[in-house]
Amino acid sequence: MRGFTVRVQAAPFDTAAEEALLTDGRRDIGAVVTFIGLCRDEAGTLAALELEHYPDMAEAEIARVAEEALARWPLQGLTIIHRHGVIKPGEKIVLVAAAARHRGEAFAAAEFLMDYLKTQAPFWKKEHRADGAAGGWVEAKAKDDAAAARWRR
Amino acid sequence: MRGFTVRVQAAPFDTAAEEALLTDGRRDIGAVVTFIGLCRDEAGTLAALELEHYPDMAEAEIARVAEEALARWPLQGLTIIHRHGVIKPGEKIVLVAAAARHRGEAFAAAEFLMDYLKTQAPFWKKEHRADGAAGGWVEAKAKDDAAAARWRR
Amino acid sequence: MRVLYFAWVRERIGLAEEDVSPPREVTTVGDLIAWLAARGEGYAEAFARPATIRAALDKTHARLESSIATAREIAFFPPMTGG
Amino acid sequence: MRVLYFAWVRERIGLAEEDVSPPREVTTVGDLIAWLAARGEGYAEAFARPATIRAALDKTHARLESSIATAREIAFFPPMTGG
Repeated sequence: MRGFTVRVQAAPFDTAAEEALLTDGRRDIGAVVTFIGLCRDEAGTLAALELEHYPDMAEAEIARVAEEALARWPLQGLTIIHRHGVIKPGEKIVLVAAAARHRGEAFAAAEFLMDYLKTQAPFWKKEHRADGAAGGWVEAKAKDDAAAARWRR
Repeated sequence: MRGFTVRVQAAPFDTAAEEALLTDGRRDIGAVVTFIGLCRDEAGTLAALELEHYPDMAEAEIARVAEEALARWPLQGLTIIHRHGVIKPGEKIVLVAAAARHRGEAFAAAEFLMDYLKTQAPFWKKEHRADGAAGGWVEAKAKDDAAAARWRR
Repeated sequence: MRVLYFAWVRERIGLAEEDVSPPREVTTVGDLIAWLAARGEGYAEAFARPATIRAALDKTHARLESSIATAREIAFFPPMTGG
Repeated sequence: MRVLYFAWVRERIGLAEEDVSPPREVTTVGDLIAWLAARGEGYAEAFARPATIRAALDKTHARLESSIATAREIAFFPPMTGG
């Protein structure tokens, strides 16, 4: 393993470029699992999501979760990017890309990371409604807590 | 759901282009999980993999497995590409990209599809060794059978 | 001691951050929440249901019973909804 | 009846495909394997361990006990190793 990449940014990201950074020139990687989370328009009712975050803690917390993934699975590369600010429907919010020799490890690490990011990374989503009415803060889901809990040992 | 894409081809594929075909213009997709399987050089001992396949049955069997994934999970898009012919270390062999509203469905479908492709799609890998010695056919792994078995209901 | 607020905690209090000087008997995150909640209407509203409040001490997740003795920066926020 | 061979089944038999006309008592995939195995050394080697042989009838996975009565194309191959 050669470390990992964590970026918290307002700008969009390029999935293909991130995948290339993980795999170009490598001949020892057998599997890459890439997760992309996108903003949905909720059947036309959502104009945008505004993602507030806690600068520095966001990077630190994602790095902590990344270290935990690396301790659990023999990964050969790992990139995590999380955007903040105003994000429109159809735009990408988050990317997790895990490279490993075998697919099971790459799948498990990517799913673990997403479950932990959802519940542990200091980001909060506020909805901007398409009809101009005041949007609310997205509520944390019990389902996400349950998803994170299944990884606890 | 708007159907799915299955391609069996000798030519390389472009992950970014496939992802764009799945998501461009869509505002209802929340999660895309992309799996890429690559040829490993096995610590320098492997010169290439040669993938033999059963034409027509390969497409039909992958389509059958895709239909099964669509029956199990509410996917919003699905692309499966499997290459045949001579593939060098570092090159991509297979792509599975599953789009859904929520991440759990996209992760489960992509992993299910890979487990089934490994054991049900008519492809056979032969190793070409770097030292020029005769390479053998890759043996099916009990681990892959076990991975596929866990999806049986 | 620097205190930061995020999301609806920030909106209810009407501040993103402030310096506070709680009395010596305020030793834990939970104590600080109770002390802050008494500072005014917005604070009371923000901290009305402590179970929905998460806290971080110097950018690390903390619990209600965590000691704030050595913390320079304390943040309060709702359950996270990133990803 | 068209028979196709893949991977090491093909290599051992030395043919990728051929037309065969088994006698009427050959009614299942398993029967056909036994009948083919008696055709020569390469066949015997290819079919020496039936547990390692997979079959498809008209491009659909089949079992040893599947009837070949209506099949136009039968394929034999080792366990698959794609993906």
